[in-house]
Amino acid sequence: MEYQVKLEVFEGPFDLLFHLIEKNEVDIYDIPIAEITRQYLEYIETMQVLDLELASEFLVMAATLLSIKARMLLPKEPKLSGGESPDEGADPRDELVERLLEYKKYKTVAEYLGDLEAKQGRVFSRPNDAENFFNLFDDINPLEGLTVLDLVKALQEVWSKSKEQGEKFQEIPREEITIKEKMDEISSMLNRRSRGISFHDLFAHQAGRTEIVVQFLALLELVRLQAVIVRQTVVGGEIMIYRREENKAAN
Amino acid sequence: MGILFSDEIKAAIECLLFVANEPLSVEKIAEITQISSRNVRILLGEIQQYHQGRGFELVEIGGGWQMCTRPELAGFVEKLYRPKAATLSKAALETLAIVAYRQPVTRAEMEEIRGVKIDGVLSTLLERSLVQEVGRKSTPGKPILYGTTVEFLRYFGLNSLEELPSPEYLAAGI
Amino acid sequence: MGILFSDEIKAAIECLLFVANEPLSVEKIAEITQISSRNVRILLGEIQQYHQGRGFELVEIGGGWQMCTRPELAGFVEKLYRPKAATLSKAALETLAIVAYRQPVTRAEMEEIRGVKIDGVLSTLLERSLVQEVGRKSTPGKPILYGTTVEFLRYFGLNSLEELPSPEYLAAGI
Repeated sequence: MEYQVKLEVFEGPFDLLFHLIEKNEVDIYDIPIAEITRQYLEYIETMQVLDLELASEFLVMAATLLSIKARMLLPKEPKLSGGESPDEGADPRDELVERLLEYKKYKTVAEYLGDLEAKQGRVFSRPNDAENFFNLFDDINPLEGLTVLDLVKALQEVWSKSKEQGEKFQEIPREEITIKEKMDEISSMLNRRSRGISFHDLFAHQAGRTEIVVQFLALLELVRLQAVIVRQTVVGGEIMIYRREENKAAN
Repeated sequence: MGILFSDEIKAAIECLLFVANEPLSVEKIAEITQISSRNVRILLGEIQQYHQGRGFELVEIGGGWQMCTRPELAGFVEKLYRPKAATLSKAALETLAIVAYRQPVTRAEMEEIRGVKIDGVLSTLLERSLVQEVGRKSTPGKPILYGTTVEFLRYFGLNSLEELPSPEYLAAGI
Repeated sequence: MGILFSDEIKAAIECLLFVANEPLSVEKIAEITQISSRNVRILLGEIQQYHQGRGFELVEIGGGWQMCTRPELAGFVEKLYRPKAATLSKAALETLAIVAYRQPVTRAEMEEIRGVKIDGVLSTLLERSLVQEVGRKSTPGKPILYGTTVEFLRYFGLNSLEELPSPEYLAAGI
Protein backbone atom coordinates (compact mmCIF):
# COMPACT_ATOMS: atom_id res chain seq x y z
CA MET A 1 0.00 0.00 0.00
CA GLU A 2 1.20 3.39 -0.81
CA TYR A 3 0.37 6.53 1.07
CA GLN A 4 1.68 10.01 1.10
CA VAL A 5 2.21 12.38 3.95
CA LYS A 6 1.91 15.92 2.77
CA LEU A 7 3.14 18.26 5.42
CA GLU A 8 3.62 21.90 4.71
CA VAL A 9 6.49 23.63 6.40
CA PHE A 10 5.50 26.75 8.24
CA GLU A 11 7.81 29.63 8.96
CA GLY A 12 6.46 30.11 12.44
CA PRO A 13 3.35 29.84 14.59
CA PHE A 14 1.71 32.81 12.87
CA ASP A 15 2.31 31.27 9.49
CA LEU A 16 0.67 28.06 10.65
CA LEU A 17 -2.25 29.89 12.26
CA PHE A 18 -2.86 31.80 9.05
CA HIS A 19 -2.88 28.64 7.08
CA LEU A 20 -5.51 27.18 9.41
CA ILE A 21 -7.63 30.33 9.29
CA GLU A 22 -7.55 30.35 5.50
CA LYS A 23 -8.13 26.63 5.20
CA ASN A 24 -11.17 26.82 7.45
CA GLU A 25 -12.38 29.99 5.75
CA VAL A 26 -13.11 31.69 9.04
CA ASP A 27 -13.21 35.36 9.92
CA ILE A 28 -9.95 36.49 11.42
CA TYR A 29 -11.90 38.84 13.74
CA ASP A 30 -13.99 35.94 15.02
CA ILE A 31 -11.69 32.97 15.16
CA PRO A 32 -13.40 29.76 16.36
CA ILE A 33 -10.64 29.33 18.88
CA ALA A 34 -11.54 25.82 20.06
CA GLU A 35 -11.47 24.37 16.55
CA ILE A 36 -8.37 26.27 15.42
CA THR A 37 -6.55 25.27 18.61
CA ARG A 38 -7.46 21.64 18.01
CA GLN A 39 -6.08 21.74 14.48
CA TYR A 40 -3.01 23.63 15.60
CA LEU A 41 -2.22 21.02 18.24
CA GLU A 42 -2.86 18.27 15.73
CA TYR A 43 -0.27 19.74 13.42
CA ILE A 44 2.28 20.02 16.21
CA GLU A 45 1.59 16.44 17.20
CA THR A 46 2.16 15.26 13.63
CA MET A 47 5.42 17.14 13.54
CA GLN A 48 6.49 15.42 16.75
CA VAL A 49 5.41 12.00 15.57
CA LEU A 50 7.42 12.47 12.42
CA ASP A 51 10.29 13.64 14.60
CA LEU A 52 10.59 16.91 12.69
CA GLU A 53 12.35 19.79 14.27
CA LEU A 54 9.85 22.05 15.95
CA ALA A 55 10.85 25.53 17.01
CA SER A 56 9.98 26.30 20.61
CA GLU A 57 7.89 29.22 19.41
CA PHE A 58 5.28 26.75 18.15
CA LEU A 59 4.88 25.39 21.66
CA VAL A 60 4.63 28.87 23.16
CA MET A 61 1.81 29.63 20.74
CA ALA A 62 0.09 26.36 21.64
CA ALA A 63 0.11 27.47 25.27
CA THR A 64 -1.25 30.88 24.28
CA LEU A 65 -4.08 29.30 22.29
CA LEU A 66 -5.02 27.00 25.15
CA SER A 67 -5.04 29.92 27.54
CA ILE A 68 -7.31 31.93 25.24
CA LYS A 69 -9.59 28.94 24.86
CA ALA A 70 -9.79 28.58 28.63
CA ARG A 71 -10.61 32.24 29.10
CA MET A 72 -13.33 32.05 26.46
CA LEU A 73 -14.96 29.21 28.38
CA LEU A 74 -15.09 31.18 31.59
CA PRO A 75 -18.46 32.69 32.34
CA LYS A 76 -18.52 36.45 31.91
CA GLU A 77 -17.89 38.22 35.14
CA PRO A 78 -21.10 39.57 36.55
CA LYS A 79 -21.32 43.30 36.15
CA LEU A 80 -20.78 45.28 39.29
CA SER A 81 -23.78 47.39 39.91
CA GLY A 82 -23.15 51.01 39.07
CA GLY A 83 -19.60 50.67 37.84
CA GLU A 84 -18.29 49.25 34.64
CA SER A 85 -15.35 46.95 34.58
CA PRO A 86 -12.55 48.39 32.45
CA ASP A 87 -12.17 44.94 30.96
CA GLU A 88 -15.72 44.76 29.90
CA GLY A 89 -16.20 43.48 26.41
CA ALA A 90 -12.50 42.71 26.01
CA ASP A 91 -12.15 39.59 23.89
CA PRO A 92 -9.35 37.22 24.96
CA ARG A 93 -8.56 36.85 21.25
CA ASP A 94 -7.89 40.57 20.67
CA GLU A 95 -4.15 40.57 21.21
CA LEU A 96 -3.66 37.49 19.08
CA VAL A 97 -5.73 38.97 16.27
CA GLU A 98 -3.74 42.17 16.40
CA ARG A 99 -0.45 40.31 16.11
CA LEU A 100 -1.82 38.13 13.33
CA LEU A 101 -2.89 41.18 11.36
CA GLU A 102 0.49 42.81 11.82
CA TYR A 103 2.17 39.63 10.66
CA LYS A 104 -0.20 39.33 7.72
CA LYS A 105 0.87 42.75 6.51
CA TYR A 106 4.45 41.60 6.07
CA LYS A 107 3.47 38.21 4.77
CA THR A 108 1.65 40.02 1.98
CA VAL A 109 4.67 42.21 1.29
CA ALA A 110 6.90 39.12 1.30
CA GLU A 111 4.76 37.57 -1.42
CA TYR A 112 5.01 40.77 -3.42
CA LEU A 113 8.80 40.81 -3.01
CA GLY A 114 8.87 37.18 -4.09
CA ASP A 115 7.12 38.16 -7.33
CA LEU A 116 9.55 41.01 -7.90
CA GLU A 117 12.44 38.66 -7.24
CA ALA A 118 11.16 36.18 -9.78
CA LYS A 119 10.75 38.93 -12.36
CA GLN A 120 14.12 40.52 -11.68
CA GLY A 121 15.74 37.08 -11.76
CA ARG A 122 14.94 37.09 -15.46
CA VAL A 123 16.82 40.32 -16.08
CA PHE A 124 20.54 40.23 -16.73
CA SER A 125 23.11 42.94 -16.83
CA ARG A 126 26.37 42.64 -18.66
CA PRO A 127 28.93 40.74 -16.61
CA ASN A 128 31.99 42.79 -17.48
CA ASP A 129 35.27 41.52 -16.14
CA ALA A 130 36.91 44.61 -14.68
CA GLU A 131 40.33 42.99 -14.99
CA ASN A 132 39.97 43.16 -18.76
CA PHE A 133 39.79 46.92 -18.58
CA PHE A 134 42.66 47.36 -16.13
CA ASN A 135 45.00 45.81 -18.65
CA LEU A 136 44.10 48.44 -21.19
CA PHE A 137 45.65 51.27 -19.21
CA ASP A 138 49.35 51.88 -18.82
CA ASP A 139 51.10 52.79 -15.61
CA ILE A 140 48.36 51.59 -13.31
CA ASN A 141 49.76 50.96 -9.85
CA PRO A 142 47.55 48.35 -8.25
CA LEU A 143 49.21 49.03 -4.92
CA GLU A 144 48.62 52.77 -5.03
CA GLY A 145 48.26 54.18 -1.55
CA LEU A 146 49.45 50.99 0.09
CA THR A 147 52.70 50.59 2.00
CA VAL A 148 54.70 47.59 3.10
CA LEU A 149 53.03 48.06 6.46
CA ASP A 150 49.64 47.37 4.89
CA LEU A 151 51.08 44.16 3.52
CA VAL A 152 52.34 43.27 6.98
CA LYS A 153 48.95 44.06 8.48
CA ALA A 154 47.27 41.84 5.90
CA LEU A 155 49.64 39.05 6.80
CA GLN A 156 48.98 39.54 10.50
CA GLU A 157 45.30 39.22 9.83
CA VAL A 158 45.77 36.02 7.87
CA TRP A 159 47.99 34.83 10.63
CA SER A 160 45.54 35.51 13.41
CA LYS A 161 42.78 33.93 11.37
CA SER A 162 44.84 30.85 10.72
CA LYS A 163 44.43 28.43 13.59
CA GLU A 164 47.95 27.09 13.52
CA GLN A 165 49.75 30.26 14.43
CA GLY A 166 53.45 30.50 13.89
CA GLU A 167 53.73 27.45 11.73
CA LYS A 168 53.43 29.13 8.42
CA PHE A 169 56.85 30.48 7.91
CA GLN A 170 58.79 27.26 7.79
CA GLU A 171 58.97 24.91 4.91
CA ILE A 172 56.74 21.96 5.57
CA PRO A 173 57.90 18.72 3.97
CA ARG A 174 54.42 17.35 4.51
CA GLU A 175 54.43 14.64 1.94
CA GLU A 176 57.41 12.90 3.49
CA ILE A 177 55.96 12.31 6.96
CA THR A 178 54.74 8.81 7.68
CA ILE A 179 53.10 7.37 10.76
CA LYS A 180 55.92 4.87 11.07
CA GLU A 181 58.50 7.64 11.20
CA LYS A 182 56.52 9.49 13.81
CA MET A 183 56.16 6.34 15.90
CA ASP A 184 59.91 5.90 15.84
CA GLU A 185 60.39 9.54 16.72
CA ILE A 186 58.07 9.34 19.70
CA SER A 187 59.66 6.10 20.91
CA SER A 188 63.15 7.52 20.80
CA MET A 189 61.96 10.66 22.54
CA LEU A 190 60.46 8.55 25.33
CA ASN A 191 63.65 6.50 25.56
CA ARG A 192 65.54 9.67 26.29
CA ARG A 193 63.04 10.88 28.87
CA SER A 194 62.45 8.40 31.66
CA ARG A 195 59.99 10.75 33.35
CA GLY A 196 57.79 10.76 30.31
CA ILE A 197 56.71 13.61 28.07
CA SER A 198 53.65 15.78 28.30
CA PHE A 199 51.05 15.67 25.56
CA HIS A 200 51.58 19.37 25.09
CA ASP A 201 55.33 19.06 24.59
CA LEU A 202 54.85 16.17 22.21
CA PHE A 203 52.91 18.40 19.85
CA ALA A 204 54.66 21.68 20.56
CA HIS A 205 57.07 21.60 17.66
CA GLN A 206 54.93 20.12 14.95
CA ALA A 207 55.08 22.19 11.82
CA GLY A 208 51.56 21.95 10.51
CA ARG A 209 48.13 20.48 10.62
CA THR A 210 49.16 17.43 8.64
CA GLU A 211 52.10 16.76 10.88
CA ILE A 212 50.00 17.14 14.00
CA VAL A 213 47.49 14.65 12.63
CA VAL A 214 50.22 12.18 11.74
CA GLN A 215 51.80 12.64 15.15
CA PHE A 216 48.47 11.95 16.82
CA LEU A 217 47.83 8.85 14.69
CA ALA A 218 51.33 7.63 15.56
CA LEU A 219 50.59 8.09 19.25
CA LEU A 220 47.30 6.20 18.96
CA GLU A 221 49.11 3.40 17.18
CA LEU A 222 51.70 3.21 19.96
CA VAL A 223 48.90 3.05 22.53
CA ARG A 224 47.23 0.29 20.57
CA LEU A 225 50.48 -1.65 20.45
CA GLN A 226 50.77 -1.06 24.19
CA ALA A 227 54.17 0.49 23.69
CA VAL A 228 53.19 3.58 25.64
CA ILE A 229 50.93 4.49 28.52
CA VAL A 230 48.94 7.69 28.53
CA ARG A 231 47.96 9.06 31.93
CA GLN A 232 46.14 12.02 33.31
CA THR A 233 46.35 12.19 37.09
CA VAL A 234 44.18 15.23 37.62
CA VAL A 235 41.00 15.96 35.70
CA GLY A 236 41.84 18.67 33.20
CA GLY A 237 45.50 18.36 34.13
CA GLU A 238 48.47 17.65 31.93
CA ILE A 239 48.33 14.40 29.99
CA MET A 240 51.60 12.47 30.33
CA ILE A 241 52.93 9.84 27.99
CA TYR A 242 55.33 7.21 29.27
CA ARG A 243 57.16 4.33 27.79
CA ARG A 244 55.43 1.24 29.03
CA GLU A 245 58.40 -0.22 30.99
CA GLU A 246 59.16 3.11 32.60
CA ASN A 247 55.60 3.36 33.74
CA LYS A 248 55.65 -0.04 35.30
CA ALA A 249 58.86 0.80 37.12
CA ALA A 250 57.37 4.03 38.41
CA ASN A 251 54.48 2.18 39.94
CA MET B 1 28.51 71.28 -24.44
CA GLY B 2 27.84 72.24 -27.98
CA ILE B 3 24.90 70.50 -29.57
CA LEU B 4 27.28 69.29 -32.27
CA PHE B 5 29.01 67.02 -29.80
CA SER B 6 25.88 65.36 -28.54
CA ASP B 7 26.17 62.30 -30.77
CA GLU B 8 29.69 61.64 -29.63
CA ILE B 9 28.79 62.28 -25.98
CA LYS B 10 25.78 60.05 -26.37
CA ALA B 11 28.07 57.32 -27.68
CA ALA B 12 30.36 57.89 -24.69
CA ILE B 13 27.46 57.51 -22.26
CA GLU B 14 26.27 54.39 -24.05
CA CYS B 15 29.80 53.04 -23.87
CA LEU B 16 29.97 53.72 -20.12
CA LEU B 17 26.63 52.05 -19.54
CA PHE B 18 27.85 49.09 -21.54
CA VAL B 19 31.06 48.53 -19.58
CA ALA B 20 29.76 49.37 -16.10
CA ASN B 21 29.03 46.51 -13.76
CA GLU B 22 26.58 48.47 -11.65
CA PRO B 23 23.97 51.17 -12.16
CA LEU B 24 25.63 54.50 -12.95
CA SER B 25 24.34 57.64 -11.29
CA VAL B 26 23.62 60.70 -13.40
CA GLU B 27 26.27 62.54 -11.39
CA LYS B 28 28.93 59.95 -12.15
CA ILE B 29 28.16 60.10 -15.86
CA ALA B 30 28.20 63.91 -15.77
CA GLU B 31 31.57 63.86 -14.02
CA ILE B 32 33.14 61.53 -16.56
CA THR B 33 31.67 63.12 -19.68
CA GLN B 34 32.07 66.67 -18.38
CA ILE B 35 28.57 67.74 -19.27
CA SER B 36 25.74 68.94 -17.04
CA SER B 37 23.48 66.52 -15.18
CA ARG B 38 20.58 68.03 -17.04
CA ASN B 39 22.12 67.13 -20.39
CA VAL B 40 23.02 63.68 -19.13
CA ARG B 41 19.36 63.11 -18.33
CA ILE B 42 18.30 64.24 -21.78
CA LEU B 43 20.78 61.93 -23.46
CA LEU B 44 19.84 59.04 -21.17
CA GLY B 45 16.28 59.50 -22.32
CA GLU B 46 17.34 59.34 -25.96
CA ILE B 47 19.48 56.26 -25.36
CA GLN B 48 16.61 54.61 -23.51
CA GLN B 49 14.32 55.24 -26.43
CA TYR B 50 16.85 53.92 -28.95
CA HIS B 51 17.13 50.55 -27.22
CA GLN B 52 13.46 50.21 -26.32
CA GLY B 53 12.06 46.82 -27.26
CA ARG B 54 15.37 45.42 -28.42
CA GLY B 55 17.62 42.82 -26.80
CA PHE B 56 18.56 44.98 -23.84
CA GLU B 57 17.10 48.15 -22.48
CA LEU B 58 18.20 51.05 -20.34
CA VAL B 59 16.48 51.00 -16.96
CA GLU B 60 16.61 53.18 -13.88
CA ILE B 61 17.41 50.95 -10.95
CA GLY B 62 18.95 51.28 -7.51
CA GLY B 63 19.40 55.02 -7.90
CA GLY B 64 21.25 54.75 -11.20
CA TRP B 65 20.99 53.69 -14.81
CA GLN B 66 21.89 50.30 -16.17
CA MET B 67 21.60 48.31 -19.38
CA CYS B 68 19.64 45.12 -18.70
CA THR B 69 18.19 42.36 -20.81
CA ARG B 70 14.42 42.17 -21.20
CA PRO B 71 12.75 39.64 -18.86
CA GLU B 72 10.97 37.97 -21.80
CA LEU B 73 14.33 36.96 -23.23
CA ALA B 74 15.55 35.22 -20.07
CA GLY B 75 15.05 31.83 -21.69
CA PHE B 76 17.78 32.57 -24.23
CA VAL B 77 20.23 33.78 -21.59
CA GLU B 78 19.56 30.67 -19.57
CA LYS B 79 20.35 28.52 -22.58
CA LEU B 80 23.69 30.29 -22.80
CA TYR B 81 24.53 30.37 -19.11
CA ARG B 82 22.25 28.17 -17.02
CA PRO B 83 22.48 30.60 -14.13
CA LYS B 84 21.84 29.62 -10.55
CA ALA B 85 18.38 30.26 -9.24
CA ALA B 86 19.27 30.97 -5.63
CA THR B 87 16.02 32.61 -4.69
CA LEU B 88 15.29 33.72 -1.16
CA SER B 89 13.37 31.50 1.23
CA LYS B 90 9.90 32.43 2.43
CA ALA B 91 11.37 33.18 5.85
CA ALA B 92 14.00 35.47 4.32
CA LEU B 93 11.39 37.32 2.24
CA GLU B 94 9.16 37.85 5.29
CA THR B 95 12.07 39.20 7.31
CA LEU B 96 13.15 41.39 4.42
CA ALA B 97 9.61 42.73 4.12
CA ILE B 98 9.70 43.81 7.75
CA VAL B 99 13.08 45.49 7.33
CA ALA B 100 11.94 47.27 4.17
CA TYR B 101 8.77 48.70 5.69
CA ARG B 102 9.81 49.21 9.29
CA GLN B 103 13.41 50.35 8.92
CA PRO B 104 15.35 51.15 10.98
CA VAL B 105 14.31 48.08 12.93
CA THR B 106 15.92 45.87 15.57
CA ARG B 107 16.21 42.12 15.49
CA ALA B 108 13.87 41.84 18.49
CA GLU B 109 11.21 43.83 16.67
CA MET B 110 11.49 41.58 13.63
CA GLU B 111 11.23 38.49 15.82
CA GLU B 112 8.22 39.93 17.59
CA ILE B 113 6.38 40.42 14.32
CA ARG B 114 7.32 37.10 12.78
CA GLY B 115 6.88 35.19 16.02
CA VAL B 116 10.12 33.25 15.53
CA LYS B 117 13.86 33.61 16.03
CA ILE B 118 15.51 34.98 12.94
CA ASP B 119 19.25 34.48 13.52
CA GLY B 120 19.97 32.38 10.46
CA VAL B 121 17.74 34.35 8.12
CA LEU B 122 19.17 37.68 9.21
CA SER B 123 22.74 36.57 8.59
CA THR B 124 21.75 35.31 5.14
CA LEU B 125 20.31 38.73 4.35
CA LEU B 126 23.42 40.45 5.68
CA GLU B 127 25.71 38.14 3.70
CA ARG B 128 23.80 38.80 0.52
CA SER B 129 24.08 42.53 1.21
CA LEU B 130 20.32 42.98 1.09
CA VAL B 131 20.27 44.28 4.67
CA GLN B 132 22.83 46.30 6.59
CA GLU B 133 23.40 47.72 10.04
CA VAL B 134 22.34 51.34 10.07
CA GLY B 135 22.96 52.32 13.67
CA ARG B 136 22.04 51.61 17.25
CA LYS B 137 18.77 52.22 18.99
CA SER B 138 19.02 54.49 22.03
CA THR B 139 17.22 52.04 24.29
CA PRO B 140 18.81 49.86 26.99
CA GLY B 141 21.24 47.41 25.46
CA LYS B 142 21.66 49.68 22.44
CA PRO B 143 20.40 47.07 19.98
CA ILE B 144 21.59 47.20 16.36
CA LEU B 145 19.22 48.79 13.89
CA TYR B 146 18.88 47.29 10.42
CA GLY B 147 17.87 48.79 7.10
CA THR B 148 17.86 47.81 3.45
CA THR B 149 20.75 48.40 1.03
CA VAL B 150 21.15 49.66 -2.52
CA GLU B 151 21.67 46.02 -3.46
CA PHE B 152 18.18 45.38 -2.09
CA LEU B 153 16.78 47.88 -4.60
CA ARG B 154 18.75 46.34 -7.45
CA TYR B 155 17.82 42.82 -6.48
CA PHE B 156 14.14 43.62 -6.74
CA GLY B 157 14.48 45.95 -9.70
CA LEU B 158 13.44 49.01 -7.72
CA ASN B 159 14.76 52.52 -8.12
CA SER B 160 13.89 53.72 -4.62
CA LEU B 161 12.06 52.57 -1.51
CA GLU B 162 9.15 54.84 -2.44
CA GLU B 163 8.31 52.46 -5.27
CA LEU B 164 7.24 49.83 -2.75
CA PRO B 165 3.46 49.81 -2.47
CA SER B 166 1.80 50.01 0.94
CA PRO B 167 0.83 46.73 2.59
CA GLU B 168 -2.79 47.89 2.62
CA TYR B 169 -2.69 48.45 -1.14
CA LEU B 170 -1.18 45.03 -1.67
CA ALA B 171 -3.68 43.33 0.62
CA ALA B 172 -6.56 44.92 -1.28
CA GLY B 173 -5.14 43.80 -4.60
CA ILE B 174 -4.67 40.19 -3.67
CA MET C 1 11.64 30.79 -38.99
CA GLY C 2 8.84 32.91 -40.22
CA ILE C 3 9.92 36.39 -41.23
CA LEU C 4 7.33 37.72 -38.80
CA PHE C 5 9.36 36.57 -35.84
CA SER C 6 12.56 38.22 -36.94
CA ASP C 7 12.26 41.23 -34.63
CA GLU C 8 11.90 39.06 -31.58
CA ILE C 9 14.65 36.72 -32.72
CA LYS C 10 16.82 39.72 -33.46
CA ALA C 11 16.21 40.94 -29.92
CA ALA C 12 17.15 37.49 -28.62
CA ILE C 13 20.44 37.54 -30.53
CA GLU C 14 21.17 41.05 -29.32
CA CYS C 15 20.43 39.91 -25.80
CA LEU C 16 22.82 36.96 -26.15
CA LEU C 17 25.58 39.17 -27.54
CA PHE C 18 25.03 41.57 -24.66
CA VAL C 19 25.40 39.03 -21.86
CA ALA C 20 28.14 36.94 -23.45
CA ASN C 21 31.65 37.49 -22.23
CA GLU C 22 33.30 36.02 -25.29
CA PRO C 23 32.70 36.01 -29.02
CA LEU C 24 29.67 33.89 -29.95
CA SER C 25 29.86 31.68 -33.01
CA VAL C 26 27.09 31.76 -35.58
CA GLU C 27 26.47 28.07 -34.86
CA LYS C 28 26.06 28.70 -31.14
CA ILE C 29 23.57 31.49 -31.79
CA ALA C 30 21.71 29.31 -34.30
CA GLU C 31 21.54 26.49 -31.77
CA ILE C 32 20.12 28.70 -29.03
CA THR C 33 17.65 30.61 -31.18
CA GLN C 34 16.65 27.58 -33.24
CA ILE C 35 17.02 29.35 -36.57
CA SER C 36 19.32 28.59 -39.48
CA SER C 37 22.91 29.82 -39.57
CA ARG C 38 22.05 31.69 -42.72
CA ASN C 39 19.32 33.63 -40.97
CA VAL C 40 21.60 34.24 -37.99
CA ARG C 41 24.10 35.88 -40.34
CA ILE C 42 21.42 38.09 -41.86
CA LEU C 43 20.23 39.24 -38.45
CA LEU C 44 23.80 39.77 -37.22
CA GLY C 45 24.28 42.10 -40.16
CA GLU C 46 21.18 44.07 -39.23
CA ILE C 47 22.24 44.28 -35.59
CA GLN C 48 25.70 45.41 -36.62
CA GLN C 49 24.21 48.18 -38.69
CA TYR C 50 21.91 49.32 -35.89
CA HIS C 51 24.78 49.85 -33.46
CA GLN C 52 27.23 51.31 -35.96
CA GLY C 53 28.83 54.49 -34.70
CA ARG C 54 27.25 54.31 -31.26
CA GLY C 55 28.78 53.50 -27.87
CA PHE C 56 29.50 49.88 -28.68
CA GLU C 57 29.54 48.01 -31.93
CA LEU C 58 29.15 44.46 -33.09
CA VAL C 59 32.42 43.09 -34.43
CA GLU C 60 33.51 39.74 -35.80
CA ILE C 61 36.41 38.60 -33.75
CA GLY C 62 38.18 35.32 -33.09
CA GLY C 63 35.75 33.26 -35.12
CA GLY C 64 32.72 34.74 -33.44
CA TRP C 65 30.69 37.88 -32.88
CA GLN C 66 31.04 40.19 -29.94
CA MET C 67 29.77 43.56 -28.77
CA CYS C 68 32.76 45.83 -28.14
CA THR C 69 33.16 49.44 -27.18
CA ARG C 70 34.64 51.69 -29.84
CA PRO C 71 38.39 52.23 -29.40
CA GLU C 72 37.95 56.03 -29.58
CA LEU C 73 35.91 55.89 -26.40
CA ALA C 74 38.56 54.08 -24.35
CA GLY C 75 39.31 57.32 -22.49
CA PHE C 76 35.85 57.28 -20.93
CA VAL C 77 36.17 53.64 -19.93
CA GLU C 78 39.47 54.46 -18.30
CA LYS C 79 37.93 57.33 -16.32
CA LEU C 80 35.33 54.90 -15.00
CA TYR C 81 37.72 52.09 -14.17
CA ARG C 82 40.97 53.74 -13.21
CA PRO C 83 39.90 54.43 -9.62
CA LYS C 84 38.93 50.77 -9.32
CA ALA C 85 42.16 49.56 -10.89
CA ALA C 86 44.20 51.20 -8.18
CA THR C 87 42.57 49.29 -5.37
CA LEU C 88 43.37 45.74 -4.46
CA SER C 89 40.72 43.79 -2.56
CA LYS C 90 41.42 42.69 1.00
CA ALA C 91 41.46 39.06 -0.13
CA ALA C 92 43.99 39.89 -2.85
CA LEU C 93 46.22 41.78 -0.44
CA GLU C 94 46.16 38.93 2.07
CA THR C 95 47.08 36.44 -0.61
CA LEU C 96 49.83 38.73 -1.83
CA ALA C 97 51.20 38.92 1.72
CA ILE C 98 51.36 35.13 1.89
CA VAL C 99 53.20 34.94 -1.43
CA ALA C 100 55.61 37.66 -0.35
CA TYR C 101 56.54 35.91 2.86
CA ARG C 102 56.26 32.27 1.96
CA GLN C 103 57.61 32.25 -1.59
CA PRO C 104 58.04 30.01 -3.42
CA VAL C 105 54.59 28.81 -2.47
CA THR C 106 51.95 26.60 -4.10
CA ARG C 107 48.31 27.44 -4.54
CA ALA C 108 47.35 24.65 -2.14
CA GLU C 109 49.59 26.09 0.54
CA MET C 110 48.06 29.54 0.12
CA GLU C 111 44.59 28.06 0.31
CA GLU C 112 45.48 26.17 3.43
CA ILE C 113 46.69 29.30 5.15
CA ARG C 114 43.76 31.45 4.07
CA GLY C 115 41.27 28.64 4.57
CA VAL C 116 39.47 29.47 1.30
CA LYS C 117 39.80 28.82 -2.42
CA ILE C 118 41.86 31.54 -4.06
CA ASP C 119 41.35 30.96 -7.80
CA GLY C 120 39.95 34.37 -8.60
CA VAL C 121 42.28 36.29 -6.34
CA LEU C 122 45.35 34.50 -7.65
CA SER C 123 44.50 35.24 -11.27
CA THR C 124 43.98 38.89 -10.34
CA LEU C 125 47.46 38.98 -8.81
CA LEU C 126 48.92 37.28 -11.88
CA GLU C 127 47.12 39.62 -14.27
CA ARG C 128 48.25 42.65 -12.32
CA SER C 129 51.84 41.39 -12.52
CA LEU C 130 52.25 41.27 -8.77
CA VAL C 131 52.79 37.53 -8.66
CA GLN C 132 54.37 35.15 -11.14
CA GLU C 133 55.09 31.47 -11.60
CA VAL C 134 58.62 30.72 -10.42
CA GLY C 135 58.86 26.97 -10.89
CA ARG C 136 57.42 23.62 -9.93
CA LYS C 137 57.53 21.86 -6.60
CA SER C 138 59.12 18.42 -6.68
CA THR C 139 56.21 16.74 -4.94
CA PRO C 140 53.54 14.54 -6.51
CA GLY C 141 51.51 16.49 -9.04
CA LYS C 142 54.37 18.95 -9.46
CA PRO C 143 52.32 21.96 -8.34
CA ILE C 144 53.24 25.41 -9.63
CA LEU C 145 55.24 27.57 -7.27
CA TYR C 146 54.48 31.28 -7.09
CA GLY C 147 56.61 34.24 -6.09
CA THR C 148 56.45 38.01 -6.25
CA THR C 149 57.56 40.04 -9.27
CA VAL C 150 59.92 42.93 -9.89
CA GLU C 151 56.82 45.13 -10.25
CA PHE C 152 55.78 44.12 -6.76
CA LEU C 153 59.06 45.52 -5.41
CA ARG C 154 58.77 48.61 -7.57
CA TYR C 155 55.24 49.42 -6.43
CA PHE C 156 56.33 49.25 -2.80
CA GLY C 157 59.55 51.09 -3.51
CA LEU C 158 61.67 48.17 -2.33
CA ASN C 159 65.06 47.19 -3.69
CA SER C 160 64.84 43.58 -2.64
CA LEU C 161 62.67 41.17 -0.70
CA GLU C 162 65.07 41.43 2.22
CA GLU C 163 63.69 44.88 2.87
CA LEU C 164 60.33 43.39 3.87
CA PRO C 165 59.86 43.39 7.65
CA SER C 166 60.74 39.96 9.04
CA PRO C 167 58.04 37.56 10.18
CA GLU C 168 59.63 37.47 13.64
CA TYR C 169 59.26 41.22 13.90
CA LEU C 170 55.72 40.65 12.77
CA ALA C 171 55.12 37.93 15.33
CA ALA C 172 56.29 40.24 18.10
CA GLY C 173 53.29 42.33 17.23
CA ILE C 174 53.56 45.80 15.78
